Amino acid sequence: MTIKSEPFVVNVGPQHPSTHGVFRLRLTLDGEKIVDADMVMGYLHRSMEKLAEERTYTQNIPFTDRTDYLSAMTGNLAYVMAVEKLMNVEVPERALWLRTIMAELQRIASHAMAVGIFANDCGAWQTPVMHMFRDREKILDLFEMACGARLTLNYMRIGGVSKDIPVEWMPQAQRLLKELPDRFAEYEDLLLSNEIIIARSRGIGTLTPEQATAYSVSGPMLRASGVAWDVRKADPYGAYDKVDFDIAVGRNGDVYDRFVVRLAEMRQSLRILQQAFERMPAGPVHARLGTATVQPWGQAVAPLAYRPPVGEAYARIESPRGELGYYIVSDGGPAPFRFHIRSPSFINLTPLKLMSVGMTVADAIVILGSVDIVVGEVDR
Amino acid sequence: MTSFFLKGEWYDFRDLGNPVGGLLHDIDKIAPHWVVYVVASLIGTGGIVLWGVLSCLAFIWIERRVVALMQNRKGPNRVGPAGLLQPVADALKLLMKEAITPRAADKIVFWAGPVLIFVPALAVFAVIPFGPKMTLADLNVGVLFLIAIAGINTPAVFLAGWSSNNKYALLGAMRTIAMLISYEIIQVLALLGPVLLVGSMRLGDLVGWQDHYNTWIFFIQPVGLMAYIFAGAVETNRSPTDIAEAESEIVAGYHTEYGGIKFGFFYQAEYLAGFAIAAAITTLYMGGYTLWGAEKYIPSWIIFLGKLYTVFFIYIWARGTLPRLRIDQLMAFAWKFLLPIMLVNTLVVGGEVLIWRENDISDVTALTLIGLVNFFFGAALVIGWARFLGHGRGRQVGRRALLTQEVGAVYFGAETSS
Amino acid sequence: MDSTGVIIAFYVLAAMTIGSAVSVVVVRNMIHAVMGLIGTFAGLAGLYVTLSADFIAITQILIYIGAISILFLFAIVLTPQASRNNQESFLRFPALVLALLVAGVLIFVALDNTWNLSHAPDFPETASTIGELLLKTYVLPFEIASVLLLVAVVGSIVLVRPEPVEED
Amino acid sequence: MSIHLEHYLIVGAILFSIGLYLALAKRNFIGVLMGIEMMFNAVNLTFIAFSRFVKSDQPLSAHVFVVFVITVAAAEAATALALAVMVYRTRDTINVDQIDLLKW
Repeated sequence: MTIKSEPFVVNVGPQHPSTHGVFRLRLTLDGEKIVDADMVMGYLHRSMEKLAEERTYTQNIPFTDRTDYLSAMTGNLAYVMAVEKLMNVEVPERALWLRTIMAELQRIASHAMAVGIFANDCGAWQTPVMHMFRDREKILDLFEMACGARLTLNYMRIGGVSKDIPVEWMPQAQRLLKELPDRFAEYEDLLLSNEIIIARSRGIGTLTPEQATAYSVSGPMLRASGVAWDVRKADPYGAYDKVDFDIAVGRNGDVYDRFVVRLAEMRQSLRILQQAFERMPAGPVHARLGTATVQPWGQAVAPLAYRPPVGEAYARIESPRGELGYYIVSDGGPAPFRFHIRSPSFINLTPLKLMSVGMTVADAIVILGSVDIVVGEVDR
Repeated sequence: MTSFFLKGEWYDFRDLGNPVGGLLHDIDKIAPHWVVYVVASLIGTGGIVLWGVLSCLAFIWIERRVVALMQNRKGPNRVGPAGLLQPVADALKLLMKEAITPRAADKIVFWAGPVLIFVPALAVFAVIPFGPKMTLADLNVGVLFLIAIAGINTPAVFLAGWSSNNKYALLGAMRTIAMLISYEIIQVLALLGPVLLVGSMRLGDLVGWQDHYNTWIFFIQPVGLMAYIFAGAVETNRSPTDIAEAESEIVAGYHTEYGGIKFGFFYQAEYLAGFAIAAAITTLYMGGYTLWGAEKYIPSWIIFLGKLYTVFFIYIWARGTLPRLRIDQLMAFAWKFLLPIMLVNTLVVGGEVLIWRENDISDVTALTLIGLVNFFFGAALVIGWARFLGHGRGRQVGRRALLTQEVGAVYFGAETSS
Repeated sequence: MDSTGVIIAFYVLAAMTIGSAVSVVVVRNMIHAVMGLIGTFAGLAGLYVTLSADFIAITQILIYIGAISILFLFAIVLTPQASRNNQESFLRFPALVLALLVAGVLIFVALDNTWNLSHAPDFPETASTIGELLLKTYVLPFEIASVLLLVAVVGSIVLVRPEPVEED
Repeated sequence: MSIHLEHYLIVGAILFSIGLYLALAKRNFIGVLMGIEMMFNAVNLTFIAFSRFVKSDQPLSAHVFVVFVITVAAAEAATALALAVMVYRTRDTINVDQIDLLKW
């Protein structure tokens, strides 16, 4: 005998404090238990992939800032790598190292945000997220010094980076690098063995390796499920083949493991940064391509229209959210013929129903927080 | 108290009951007797309302500033010196906003909600002794009154949540009721300890007992105090149990649809309920307005308010620190953990009081022994019962991620020792 | 019982009690009916206070307003829409006649009888005496009542519990 | 003017008959239960009034009795409302005049 009652459907979003953007989750509830979860996406769809077919290759770089706006560096990087692959460009050594440094700084900033917001979803009223913001702000300061922007960076260029870092950059970055390990130790002390966070997140939203690979999940979510997969190791780009770092892997694939993996990856990023700061060579930061000119003050003025040869290219990197890939088809014209983004947020979100059915409403919010979506990237 | 040099004259402001008493005495000479009653109740009620509103305004500012300090922020600092006028600005904003009633809401109940929730929040203070003569109504069932009045919250919250015709509000109301009903039992059992010790439910007697034996029930009933603090957090919807209005889950719980001054009522009622819990803890567990003789020199109401605000600060601190529990975990904590412990605690206190009364033991020895026994037995009980339920030490340690260089390897379900 | 305050309080509280009780009869919405019921309970608690039965008054608030009205609200919400109206059945007129008759008889008895009145003052305090009576004179009914409560708790849980899912 | 026993008895009588009407006339099972609770309360009021006004060697016995009545009323309400929910699940209605399986 079951309770005869109409299904209780709760809309989490599109306007909701915990959806991190305009994302809608329709939960069908039986009491507090979720019997069905339905994801409704597209509220932030800006048709970027189609717009990009109307812009030149250089003009498309700012678009990539605005897909994953919490990690603009990696968006830039994946796109310019795809175009470079298409054009067969040799990127100077220093530019590769700079890209690696920026990507790792971005990873720390993004993971700090993810961990803080996750604790916020667990109900820690703003405190962890504010403490994480402290570190993120310092990283954004570094970005501002390097390229003048804090959020939509537009730093990478086809063939290198937009300009070399100023001389004051390195000392400040070194200082930050000295501070961060203590901060991370503090976060680990406060959050890792916090009874309530453990109670809220262990055994919640478990994904087995089979399920995770079947859903094509990537990034910290896949690693939390126990699969040691990282594009930086599996298909090295930038200077990742020259640095030494470990892949952080979880054991149970639950929400807690995702959180633990993110904290561990922040430490690994510090390791990479340390090595990169020591070993970064001097030299140009932009390849000489066609009509591109490098101004005396070091800024590369790219030509307005590259015309890559006919062909297609797919470049992938490990963004903070997972495997971010750009697939570009060129017909020889100044704009891409087809422009597609494999966005990790979107693909990591797909097993949400699998994870949240049978859990409670509070768990669904925590699970959604642990996926660490950026709606700009989900909807593009 | 009155044995000191002022002897309770009307200008003795160590107890605000003195000037009021003097005033009433003068009125009694010139006016019929019932006028005295009316004036006395007006002064008492007006004083409590005034104090409540001012304290709320002050604590809105203090809470925002303190939590901001905990979060590396500055907090409100624009309106007035150091942002002191920010609560006033907030209150004005709430007053001037349109009081929207959703079209699908049940109009009458929707309007009744804020009123129903505000009345008990204020009524609790009627029995609280702010000073020796500063009790509006020193009922002989004061402790029961505290619990009963808090119980009125339950239907009020339900009606507010149901009448909004909003799913978040209904979820929040259901959660609140489940929580309130479960923790009412814990509250009753926690307050039973002091009542058993003192042998009276009059709050004035409880304070007098603690003054007489120069001890706080705090030291004699540590387990009861802990349970009561937690149950108080549940009742006032404060972290870590702000499940009813978990803003990251169900937006604002049962008052999601309320705006403007109606929301202001909920907001203020929440603060007042917090003060009420703090006042109850102060009176029952922390000696009320007495401070080991210092009340002769310091006004007793200042001592009382100092203790009250200190206790309330614990809740603010918790809000800036702790994440939120899940509703089923909270329920399990009440029924599986706190309830058995509190039952055993009540039994132990009853036995101790019986032995103390029946035998010829000096008070100091008896109270010291009772305190020690309760402390160690309570600690053993809490730890033992937690172990029994599988939450002992070592079960909940943090894990770190495994580190590997091997791409593609699967470590699912790997050993947790690292 | 002669002071003006008690007289005013009695009439206000009696009006509140009876008025809320009438509203339970007439309103169409069950939730409003429960609000009326809460009003009745609150008015009765006030009447108990005028009768110097403070313990009973507080118990009334605690049990009736804090618990039983919640049970009613829950029962209403758990039985959706279908039967949420508060209509009378075809027995309306016989019931009305009977109720009026009963009221008439009771009021007649109350007024006609000469009660053996005492002129004792208000009870100074009731809780401790009630406690002593409960645990000395009426200890057996007290124990039976606790068993009854236990049975009620178990019974309600058994009744409303969802059937365990059968294993295949 | 003063308040006497009769005043309370009249209030109790009116309340009792309103409860009786509710219990007899309401179609809704929950409404019937409300009537029963109201009758309990009317009886309680009468008890308390007698204990206050009528001569007796232990007037507070009435209070004890009222405590028992409240206990029983709480138990009764819990069980009966559980029954109401149960009846709703099986029969899809809680109208007392439709629950007539035993009627021949």
